[in-house]
Amino acid sequence: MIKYSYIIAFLPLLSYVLIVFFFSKREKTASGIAITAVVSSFVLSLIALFETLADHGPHIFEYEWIVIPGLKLPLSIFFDPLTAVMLMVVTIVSSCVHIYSLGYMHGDPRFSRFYAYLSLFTFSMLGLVLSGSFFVTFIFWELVGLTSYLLIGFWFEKKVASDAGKKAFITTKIGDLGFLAGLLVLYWAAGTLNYSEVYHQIEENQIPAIILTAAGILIFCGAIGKSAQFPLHVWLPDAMEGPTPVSALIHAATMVAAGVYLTARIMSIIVVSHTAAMTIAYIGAITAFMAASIGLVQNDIKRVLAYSTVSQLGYMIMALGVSGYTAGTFHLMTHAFFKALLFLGAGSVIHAAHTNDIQQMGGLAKKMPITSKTFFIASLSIAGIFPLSGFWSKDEIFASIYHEGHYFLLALAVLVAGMTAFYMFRLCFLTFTGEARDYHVYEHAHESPKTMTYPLIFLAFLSIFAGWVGMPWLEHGYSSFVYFEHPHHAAANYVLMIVGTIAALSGIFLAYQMYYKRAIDPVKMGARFKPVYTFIYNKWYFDELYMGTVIKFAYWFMEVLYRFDQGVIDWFVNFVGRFGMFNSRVWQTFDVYVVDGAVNGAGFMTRWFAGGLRKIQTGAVQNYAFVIFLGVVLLMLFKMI
Amino acid sequence: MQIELSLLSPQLFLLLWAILVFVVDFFTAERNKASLAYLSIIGLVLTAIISISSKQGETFGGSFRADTFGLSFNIIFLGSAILTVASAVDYVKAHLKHQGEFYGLILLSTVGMMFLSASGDLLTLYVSLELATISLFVLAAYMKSDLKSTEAGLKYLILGAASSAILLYGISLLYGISGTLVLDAIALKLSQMPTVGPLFILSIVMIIAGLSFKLAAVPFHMWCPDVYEGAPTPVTAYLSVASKAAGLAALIRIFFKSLASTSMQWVPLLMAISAMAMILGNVVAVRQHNIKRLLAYSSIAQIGYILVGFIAVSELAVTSIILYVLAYMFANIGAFMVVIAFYNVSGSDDIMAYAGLSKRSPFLAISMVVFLLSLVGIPPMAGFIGKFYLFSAAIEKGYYWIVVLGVLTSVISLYYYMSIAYQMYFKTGDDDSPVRVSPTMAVALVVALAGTLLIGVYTQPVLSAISGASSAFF
Amino acid sequence: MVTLEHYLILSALLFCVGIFGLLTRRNAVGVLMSIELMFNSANINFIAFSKFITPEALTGQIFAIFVITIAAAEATVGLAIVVLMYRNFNAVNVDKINFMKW
Amino acid sequence: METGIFYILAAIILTSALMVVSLRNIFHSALMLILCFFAVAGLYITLDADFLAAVQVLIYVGAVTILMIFAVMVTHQLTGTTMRQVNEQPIPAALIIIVLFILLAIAITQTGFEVIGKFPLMPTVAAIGTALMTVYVLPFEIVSLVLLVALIGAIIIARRD
Repeated sequence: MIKYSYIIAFLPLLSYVLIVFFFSKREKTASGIAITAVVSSFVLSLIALFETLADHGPHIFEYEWIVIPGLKLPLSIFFDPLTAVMLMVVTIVSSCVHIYSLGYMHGDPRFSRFYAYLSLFTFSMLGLVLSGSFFVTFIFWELVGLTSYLLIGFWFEKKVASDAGKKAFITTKIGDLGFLAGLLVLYWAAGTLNYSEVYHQIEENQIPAIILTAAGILIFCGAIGKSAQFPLHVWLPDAMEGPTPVSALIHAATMVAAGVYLTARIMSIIVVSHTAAMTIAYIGAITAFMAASIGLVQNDIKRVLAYSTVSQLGYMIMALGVSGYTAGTFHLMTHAFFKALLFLGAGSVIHAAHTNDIQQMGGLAKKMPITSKTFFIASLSIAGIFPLSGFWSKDEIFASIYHEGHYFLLALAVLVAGMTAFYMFRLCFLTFTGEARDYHVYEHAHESPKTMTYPLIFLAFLSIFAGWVGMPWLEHGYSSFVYFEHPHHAAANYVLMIVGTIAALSGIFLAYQMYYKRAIDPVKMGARFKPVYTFIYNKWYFDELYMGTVIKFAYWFMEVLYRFDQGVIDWFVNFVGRFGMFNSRVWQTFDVYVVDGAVNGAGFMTRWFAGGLRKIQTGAVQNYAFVIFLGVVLLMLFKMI
Repeated sequence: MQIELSLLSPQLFLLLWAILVFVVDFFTAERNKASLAYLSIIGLVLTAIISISSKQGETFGGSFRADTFGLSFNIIFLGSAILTVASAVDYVKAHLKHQGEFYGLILLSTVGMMFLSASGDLLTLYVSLELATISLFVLAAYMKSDLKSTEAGLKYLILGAASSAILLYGISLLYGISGTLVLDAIALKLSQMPTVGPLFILSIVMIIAGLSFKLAAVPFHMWCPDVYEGAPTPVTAYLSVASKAAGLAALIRIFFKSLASTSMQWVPLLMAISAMAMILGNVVAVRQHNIKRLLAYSSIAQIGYILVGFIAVSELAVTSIILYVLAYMFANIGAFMVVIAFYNVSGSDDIMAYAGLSKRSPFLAISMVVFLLSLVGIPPMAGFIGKFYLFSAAIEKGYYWIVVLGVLTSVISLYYYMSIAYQMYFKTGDDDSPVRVSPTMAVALVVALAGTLLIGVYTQPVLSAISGASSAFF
Repeated sequence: MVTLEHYLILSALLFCVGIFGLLTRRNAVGVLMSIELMFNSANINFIAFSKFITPEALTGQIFAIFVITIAAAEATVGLAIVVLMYRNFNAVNVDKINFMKW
Repeated sequence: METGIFYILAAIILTSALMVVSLRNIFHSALMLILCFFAVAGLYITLDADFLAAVQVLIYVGAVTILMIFAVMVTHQLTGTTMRQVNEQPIPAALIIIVLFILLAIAITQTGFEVIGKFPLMPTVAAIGTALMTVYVLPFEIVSLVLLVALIGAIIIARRD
């Protein structure tokens, strides 16, 4: 199967072509074709996975594409365990989303076109994963960007949706420029863009380290854009305007993961160049923390998930930056399943409640038993609760950071884990439990149809068990399958496991107290619960302090003075809340004024400049002739002097 | 002197066919004039077949060379003429008088270009360039009752004649320095000279200036937006591709053949022009409201990219330029075909008028997007492969700054190209009656789409076909 | 003794005068006349080089014949366009024809 | 003697050319253009190009300038001498041509041409005729096409319909 693995990618393409040219008017046939294609791809991927288990490879196949003197660009397939895993992730999530969309997109006027786009997207993503050279990867990378633009802007009647599509396209394009520049540097140095040949040359030390650093960081720019890393993360929350299945497919499991995948593919550069490695690790860390802190205070169900995704992607990038090849890709896999589940669950909720605002929900668990249960499972998994998937992959990340001795990053990672647990359960409690806050919404809510709930159940199953392949006690587990250079089989580190679990449980507990029991309410802040929570909060407090930067310390100090008479609990709860608010406001300000400002500013400068240059075109033919002769004279002077 | 006329068979055939068109025109009733377009297309297709199958060699003492390089460009000229004529049928019927002469002149202009790409000395080159250009002067002013068309014709003629004079002056100086007009002999003479004098530099500046006018490269581009806007749109389409390709063929013939040994002198000049073209073309395009003007500035920028290929005076350079021009031909004429099809129905070239085109004609809208993406250079369209080749030619010689500039300005181009897509897809217009596309136009559009996608996806056959082109120089 | 340089300098001067006319003359016919001056200066070059550099081959003289022919052809089309412009705009001054700009 | 003739012709050429570009009356400009072309023809004779001199007179004086004068006549009522004949850019134009001339002059004087002292062929008519029918037959044919195109184009554009 591996030899014919291109079939896996071409099936969805075939489906796209068939739908666009023959079945655009017949919705049932169109969706049937698309689902058949992607499920077949899944089955074939499964076969390929088993073959890879027997022989890790890498298997390389080349097909002649462009050959002229001085330039050879074959179409090649590079099939190693990571490819096999990525194929599984993409085809599974894509299959679920295809089926789920039957219910979610039911009645949409462009139903067939939606399936056509889904197929095209799946094709591009599979091509990206299969490709054996940076060059072909780049082509599919752009194709992925293009199709995601079509999908995000699918409801283009909504101005926000079409704007979001554009924003996604343009922001990621900025990163792609770096990617392209990196490819050119690499090509110039190595004379090839094939993975296997590039890796070989790096191993043989044929490329100077400084060039590798430059190439590595430039290529990583592509990942920054596509995986929504700081400072190019701004597009992802906006991209939530697209249909929710699209969010699940693109912004949870596949496209955003492409950046992580690409970073994994340049692992040979990361291990050689310390600078590149640290750049990657710290960008991941900053992203993880920043996004998690913003996630604490959002009220739009999809935006919480979006920031959560950004944060988790930061996690993976951070792991890769500290050479945690196994850890990063493992988390990529488990995250794909539970995050897809969360998005699809959120879609189910939105489908029922017709609102995205969690403050208007509440008590939906009674109305939507399957959705709420699966959502809780996914939340437990992302929070990293034993023994769900997320626990194992998160632990693997902690272990690899610890192994490399980056204790600061480790602490940050643990903190983010706690924050993750907190905001996820805040979301769960506000949505599914307690009193219905808006009876109108509550009355109309209902469980979604089976086409939507079955994928949820399937993904819930994976959210629980998929991570078990990576248990540290397994002899032939994930770490002996997907590894870089040689299997890195760390013994189970129980301390880290416990720390991670405590962080997660603390987050959940805090959320439980604040949003389920309503024990801590900023309005009715009483002294009743003071003794119980002081201890927990103090632990948090040390974590925060350990993390703190000068700004945070100053803020804390001001807060201490201001809240001196209001008691420790009151102070601390406010601190956490305020800190979260402040932090997210800082980041949002940064987004609005700096990142957006830079984008808009560049546009404005161009337009202004264009306005000036345009005036040269006076319309008078003799002015034109004058410019011609001025050009001649200037060129002469330029060469003569 | 042995004269082997069979080598000229494509040119002679097309010439005879053009005269046939003029003659048939006499006997055709006014309402049947559209058949002349089909007659012309048949002639062009036959010429293409003859070109491909005729043998190679040189005759007229080296003044005429039938080689792969010339053949490649002939295919580009013929291809753009075919697409132009096919897209022009309805437009010409509705807006122009003297339809037969219109097609005849396009054929004669193509003949001129085909002689140009085959020329082996400066005299033949200059004369055939004028044959191509003078036909275009007439075509630009063809919509006689239209003020814009007249203005376009006037501006094109004055600046074209002035540039022709500059080119001529440069050629005369080069002739004085080398004592010959034959390209091979100039190369030989120059390689024997120990140093090149200041007069030589002035002469190459003037030759570059004269040919850059054809290319519409900055600062010799000033005619371009006005003429593109004013000329009948099929003529604009033809101008934007065939005429530029002709200028490129002449530039490559002269610089890669005769002046190759002095590339130190002229590469910086071309790079300066290329950089200016990329910046000015892309930046000013941002503020355009007329789609023909926008495409004019975009074509200026495209020439900037193509000139990047001149850095490396190598096989890769020739191949990459031809490949890019081929990709550019499909995409740019394709874009103009959409403009023509839309104008036939709406009578407007305003970008705002494109609002909601995706609903009025999904086919036109998606075609436009494909062509524009190819112009930006987004895979898997042909433009990406072309740009990649051009830039790798520059990388080969270590000119990184120009590649960086090229990539950055491509981003600007994304902005204005996508603003068209934005109008078509995300805006709704006042009018939502469907836009009908005539069958001829539809076929031509499909051909352009197929070319854009096929070259991008499966480049190897094209590359192997044109890979012989560089053998004329290296 | 009249050398090659004499002719070349004369031709350069004539070329520059032609450019001046092209850049400043408002009347379209005047602009075309200036362009003819530029063609003539190139021709002087060709013929001077023909005499001094390639006295036996006559290359420059032949080229000059072609230039004269082409100049005539360009003038013909140019004057036709001037007539058209006169009819459409009722003007012969080129700086009045600036409806397309920016 | 030879030098004297050259300077006289040069003076006529330049003076008349300057008048072509500067006279207020376009009709007078056309007449000066004729004078200039005649002087250029004279210059061709000093360069041993007798056939070219004849062609110059026949085509330029006999055809091109007559066409120009014809065009001036057609557009007559707008060419009153009271109108300003120079646009707003004479000063920049003058600067440009001065710089261009200086560059050309420096380059010309610094370049050592490989002047061959042989006496050129005279008369040239037969030699040019042979050359046009043999070596240069291809451009000759092409240029006849140029004339065809110009003819068709001029008729289409200039005719009233």
